[in-house]
Amino acid sequence: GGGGTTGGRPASAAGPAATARQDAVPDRPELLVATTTSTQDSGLLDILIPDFERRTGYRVKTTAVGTGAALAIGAKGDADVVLVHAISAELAFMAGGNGDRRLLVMHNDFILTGPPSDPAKIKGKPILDGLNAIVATGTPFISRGDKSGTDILEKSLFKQAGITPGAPWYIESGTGMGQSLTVASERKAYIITDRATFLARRGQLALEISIEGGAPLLNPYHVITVNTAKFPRVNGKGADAFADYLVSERGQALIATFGKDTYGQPLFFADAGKRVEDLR
Amino acid sequence: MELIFEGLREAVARILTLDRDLLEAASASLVTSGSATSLSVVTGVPLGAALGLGRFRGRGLLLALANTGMGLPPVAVGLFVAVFIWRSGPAGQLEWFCTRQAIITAQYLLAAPTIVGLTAVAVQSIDPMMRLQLTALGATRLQSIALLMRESRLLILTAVMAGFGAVISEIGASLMVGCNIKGDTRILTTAIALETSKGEFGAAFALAFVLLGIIFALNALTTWAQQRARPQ
Amino acid sequence: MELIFEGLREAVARILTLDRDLLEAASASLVTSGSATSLSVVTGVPLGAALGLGRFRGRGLLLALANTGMGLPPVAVGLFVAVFIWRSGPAGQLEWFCTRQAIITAQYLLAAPTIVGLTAVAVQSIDPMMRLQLTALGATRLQSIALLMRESRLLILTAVMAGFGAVISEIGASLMVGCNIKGDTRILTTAIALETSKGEFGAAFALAFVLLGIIFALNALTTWAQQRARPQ
Amino acid sequence: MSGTILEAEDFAVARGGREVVRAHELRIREGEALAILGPNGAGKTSLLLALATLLPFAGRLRFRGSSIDRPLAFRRRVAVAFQRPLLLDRSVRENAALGLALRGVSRRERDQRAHDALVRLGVAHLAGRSARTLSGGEAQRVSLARALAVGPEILFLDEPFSALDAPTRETLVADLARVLRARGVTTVLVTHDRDEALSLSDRVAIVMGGRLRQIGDAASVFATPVDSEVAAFVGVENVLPARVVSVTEELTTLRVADHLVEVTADVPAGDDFPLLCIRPDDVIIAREPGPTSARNALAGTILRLEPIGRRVRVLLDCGFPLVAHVTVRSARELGLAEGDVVTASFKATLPHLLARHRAA
Amino acid sequence: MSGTILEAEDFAVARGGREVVRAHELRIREGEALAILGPNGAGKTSLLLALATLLPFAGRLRFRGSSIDRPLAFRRRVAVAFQRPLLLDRSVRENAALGLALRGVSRRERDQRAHDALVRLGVAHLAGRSARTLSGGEAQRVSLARALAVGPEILFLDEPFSALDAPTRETLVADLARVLRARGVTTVLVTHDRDEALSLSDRVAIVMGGRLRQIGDAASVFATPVDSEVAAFVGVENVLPARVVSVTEELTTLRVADHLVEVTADVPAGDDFPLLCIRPDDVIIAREPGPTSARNALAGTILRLEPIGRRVRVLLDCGFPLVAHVTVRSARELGLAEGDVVTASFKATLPHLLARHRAA
Ligand SMILES: Nc1ncnc2c1ncn2[C@@H]1O[C@H](COP(=O)(O)OP(=O)(O)OP(=O)(O)O)[C@@H](O)[C@H]1O
Ligand SMILES: Nc1ncnc2c1ncn2[C@@H]1O[C@H](COP(=O)(O)OP(=O)(O)OP(=O)(O)O)[C@@H](O)[C@H]1O
Ligand SMILES: [Mg+2]
Ligand SMILES: [Mg+2]
Repeated sequence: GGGGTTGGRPASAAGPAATARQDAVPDRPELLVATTTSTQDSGLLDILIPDFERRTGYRVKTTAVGTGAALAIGAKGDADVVLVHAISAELAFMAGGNGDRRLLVMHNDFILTGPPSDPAKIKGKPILDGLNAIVATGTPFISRGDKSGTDILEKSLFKQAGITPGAPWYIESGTGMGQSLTVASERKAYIITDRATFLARRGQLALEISIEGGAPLLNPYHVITVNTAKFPRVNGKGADAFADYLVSERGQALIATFGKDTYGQPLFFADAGKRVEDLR
Repeated sequence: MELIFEGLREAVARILTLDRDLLEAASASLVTSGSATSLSVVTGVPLGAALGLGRFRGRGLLLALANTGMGLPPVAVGLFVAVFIWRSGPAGQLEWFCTRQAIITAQYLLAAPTIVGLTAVAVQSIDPMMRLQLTALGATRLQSIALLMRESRLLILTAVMAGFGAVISEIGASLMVGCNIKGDTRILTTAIALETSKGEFGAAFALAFVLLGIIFALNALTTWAQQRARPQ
Repeated sequence: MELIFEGLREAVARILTLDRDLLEAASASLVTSGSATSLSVVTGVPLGAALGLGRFRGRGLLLALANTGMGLPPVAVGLFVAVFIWRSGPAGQLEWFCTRQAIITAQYLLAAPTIVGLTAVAVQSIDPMMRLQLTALGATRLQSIALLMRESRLLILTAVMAGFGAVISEIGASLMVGCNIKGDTRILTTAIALETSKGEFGAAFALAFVLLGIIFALNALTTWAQQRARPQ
Repeated sequence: MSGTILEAEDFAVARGGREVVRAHELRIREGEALAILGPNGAGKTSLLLALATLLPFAGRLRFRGSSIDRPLAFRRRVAVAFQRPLLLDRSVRENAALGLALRGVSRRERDQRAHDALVRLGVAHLAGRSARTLSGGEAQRVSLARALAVGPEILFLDEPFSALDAPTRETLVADLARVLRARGVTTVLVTHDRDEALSLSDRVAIVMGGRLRQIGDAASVFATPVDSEVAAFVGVENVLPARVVSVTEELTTLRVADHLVEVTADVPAGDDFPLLCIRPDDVIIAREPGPTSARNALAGTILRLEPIGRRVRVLLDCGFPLVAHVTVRSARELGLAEGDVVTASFKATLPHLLARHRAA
Repeated sequence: MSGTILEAEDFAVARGGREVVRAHELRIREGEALAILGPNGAGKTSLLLALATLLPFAGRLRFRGSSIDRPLAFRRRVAVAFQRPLLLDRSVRENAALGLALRGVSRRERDQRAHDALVRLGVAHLAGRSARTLSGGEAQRVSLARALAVGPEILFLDEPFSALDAPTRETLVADLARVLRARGVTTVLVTHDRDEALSLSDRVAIVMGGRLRQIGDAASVFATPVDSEVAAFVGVENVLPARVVSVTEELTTLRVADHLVEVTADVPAGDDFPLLCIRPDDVIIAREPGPTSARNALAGTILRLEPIGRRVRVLLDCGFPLVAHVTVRSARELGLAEGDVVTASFKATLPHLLARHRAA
């Protein structure tokens, strides 16, 4: 597990800076956040960022790209803080000395969805068995193929199942989650997706949840502040403030309630202070 | 900065090694944009000429619509086409979603207005008395249009290149209806976007350079033809 | 299909209620694309005219480059500009990443070649003897160019509209360098893309209709001006 | 010359929202050559183009007796050479063959006919050249060849020879006149050259200020213009106010200033104060009054001598201003100089009389 | 007439990669009017434009004694009216004022001067019109007005009056000649009209087949062309092979076919078989041989009578073909008819002699 580096410094979650309106404008108010499209597409950032800005006086610029691109931007010091979900890539990022603090913020979970007819008959099976059944029946499977968090997880699951994905059943769509879901729906294929995007798009899709739950399908989001020692121009204070806000009571409360009124269930689970190993 | 040089290096390397992904994407780009542009030329040039030369009611409106078409947002066109060809859509039974046909359709919608609009202006740039002279020579409406089209071929060629350039470099629509499927509907621009979102900026630049190379080669050809045709 | 009608309905509703997000995105679109187009006109029209009329070495190459520029892939331009204005880039200290300036820069790079290329062809479409007559009247090179530009204003206007249409409807570049920040760099196209990826197709269509409405209004105006200027 | 081939009635043409020319009635006879003359901007081109169904018009237009329902079919039986040679950016050969190509004539035949026409116009050696590189006169010839090549029933020509060099023009006019007449082609031509009108045409139509003012056989229009404006335009420089003194069977005697003048022309009905029109060409200048067949001999002082090309314009004061044209040779032989007193004479048969108050 | 204002030496102009005109030496004198005549495609326009520094040329060109280093400055002291009126898509007023606007003349002054020029050309009433809607002649006048308005030192005119109606042309030519002379403006004009060349110009240059063939004062070029081609071009229709019989101080006697002819012209050095050139205008036709001052009187049969405008071309057989031009009036008075035998006479002073083998 990657818990070892999680929560390097104690979060000042309850500290006054994060909870009360800050009147003093920070000396470097511009803060660059690189994150994944899922946080933006879900609408979560539209809730969190304005609140953060109001409370701290920072002005946040979010660039929502693939996890791969977000980490690549961070690894050049072009972002102050990243919010991503791909543990192995995150660990490589940290190992490269690019990150400073890495905090678990929240999680949602991945699900395996497929046509309602369930052609591979995998409903309710454990995930690895399900994947094997898909391969065995030759049912189409859509992969994003874009090094996103979802893509990275999917690839590692195939690896664990001992499968080398390939044509003709394995189709790389090369697009974002939403678009890939549409492709799967249109192509009557299986696909691994994060629950939030699936819930958001469910109305337009001929897809149902085939497999859910279980540790391998958890989708934890970490916030990583970029290493100011390596990249002196990085806004370290701002990055800390953003990370601290996300794990603060206020931030966590917003995360925990986001989506409830729209979908009847929250899209994310607030996990500040927890360790990845502890998630269920 | 070094990303750009790395991209150039990688572009050269991938071209020299005849990189399969690159070739696939490049050929897909040429096939789709080439088809879309050809269709647009076949339908758009005559229509544009008719719009430019005609005197019928509603001509101004149609011209404004064509000009507006030059600014059609690719994402919107993509969405529009997608809605049609999704299974739930009116053309669902075609099963065109995520196919090259879908890309060609969307790109056609993007290229045609450009070609119509520019062709209309091109034929209008010919001396109006010349039109009268052609009528006097016994030309039918169609013959006149054909002759004037040939007469403004330099401008029309530019119109066609503009249309082709617009679609071979667009991404919004192709991504939305073509789905960027590797080895099939993955064209150069969607491949660039993918590499970019992967954070593989060097690879993205490599693809971009190949795309620009293709467009430049075609343009050098047509510019040469244009300038040769120019009277001294 | 009904998505489209829903989009139309929503577009009307949001316009009538002066929806704040819509207004912000529309004004951001107009500001950025308007600025980029204006800059392109100021620099590109004279350059295009010079390219079209000049006789210097390398002119053919420059023309081919300008024409190629009409096919610049927005994603590639976006990436290119991003590499420059990222902190690690040569223009990092400008801190332009995720700002409107960045969008304007990228859109400028997209619009300018279109305007240069079409202007070059536009001025070339004037009778070469007319150029000689202007020289004979004592026109300097610059005066000649200015007069011929005015003479081919119909075509140049179309060139400008084509450039504007291309940038106000592009997304790849603006998204990459502008970051789609709500209330600031969220322009109509990036908003459409966002709504689309959210699955809010109705909202996406609504935005698309507003965008098309803006482009159409501008085009109707210029088409009207064009056709008014056309001799009978 | 048989019937009417083209017939316009209550014919009016508007351009740019303004009526630019009107003709109450205009009948073009089969096989004739009709020259249209008039000042710049009079509406000649507009009239010509409208007759060729190339401009919208009000009124009736009939071709061989029936109205033109299918303009395309009509246009394919006629040909028009415009005032400016409007050539396509192609080879001269292709331009010359264009009318035939549009009519679906086979390539072989049209190449042959285009070639023949180019030969006739003396530009066959340019056949392979791009039309964009022609000189002004060369382009005009190609435009004419293009019109001739289609073998039209009516040929509409708008100042067809304006850019041609003088020798070509002279031979071409004669040559064309012969060919067109032989083939029975009806020709309507706009020209500014009175000589051309005289040599090429059977009849002349005068258009002035947007009206068809006069039409008739060439000699008579030049000799007897219907009003003073037309008179001035066709070169009758002497339009003199006169008073009728006596009218006999044979001769009319008029007083012009202090002189009595005898003419054979009819007096316009009931007008005792007509205008006496004398062409400068018809005035003979002599040193001595001497014996001449001319009835009217007036003494006059030379006020001005103006060379106009190979002729000299002599302005005399005979109590009234009188203009005479003499050849340079005569002027030289007579040793004319300003201030000289000479005798100006003209035959009684040559002048004609205009009603002074004729509606314009 | 003082010195040379513009001087070209070893001057050659190429277009489309081909030399189209060449002049060994051409001096244009200050204040003169030089007419350039020549067949279509001869290179007149090319020569004119190159002299105005508008086409690239090989050779030397000097303006007021020094070579033209800054063409722009030169062009601002001259003006050119092209063969086709090239007007901008603007109002007539703006077009007429364009040259002045380009020279930075204040709006008030240029409006005034443009107006004056338009008035002179008789198109002031069109000032507000769009130039695109003008008739052919109107456009040509505006183009001329635009050239006049700048007050040039040299005025280059390329067939400036080709589209003008006859009366305007006559008055305008006289008017322009007066104004240009009064202001000392040097004029170089291309024209196809011999009369125009004679009335407007001091000297005439003949360009044929891409060469400047002859230059000299108008009367002498028309009277004594340097070779048979020029002779034919300037209308010397009779170029007859002759043999020198005897040469005295006063007279040269030649044999032409079976006739002896006496002329005062000099025999080209050492050429016993010169060409005898007689202008058709110089041949007088009479019914009877009768007494005349003309030395040479030949009997001939009328082969053909061709009306050319107001003159008649008489083709005679006098043992050799001889062409005479007579006025329509003379032809009528003499009652000429084909087949008649008449006497053709010409003075010994009028013909001139050409070397037969002069290099073309
Ligand atoms: N742009 C060009 N390219 C090639 N050849 C040309 C070009 N312009 C003119 N010529 C050729 O050069 C020769 C001279 O042309 P120019 O216009 O000087 O003749 P011109 O004497 O003015 O004749 P015209 O009386 O018909 O106006 C002609 O043979 C013509 O065809
Ligand atoms: N397109 C047009 N729009 C408006 N007015 C026009 C147009 N074309 C010609 N006119 C005007 O109509 C009148 C007649 O023009 P037209 O060309 O018939 O004259 P024209 O007799 O042929 O003269 P020219 O001898 O100069 O060729 C002129 O006053 C002219 O200015
Ligand atoms: Mg006319
Ligand atoms: Mg010429």
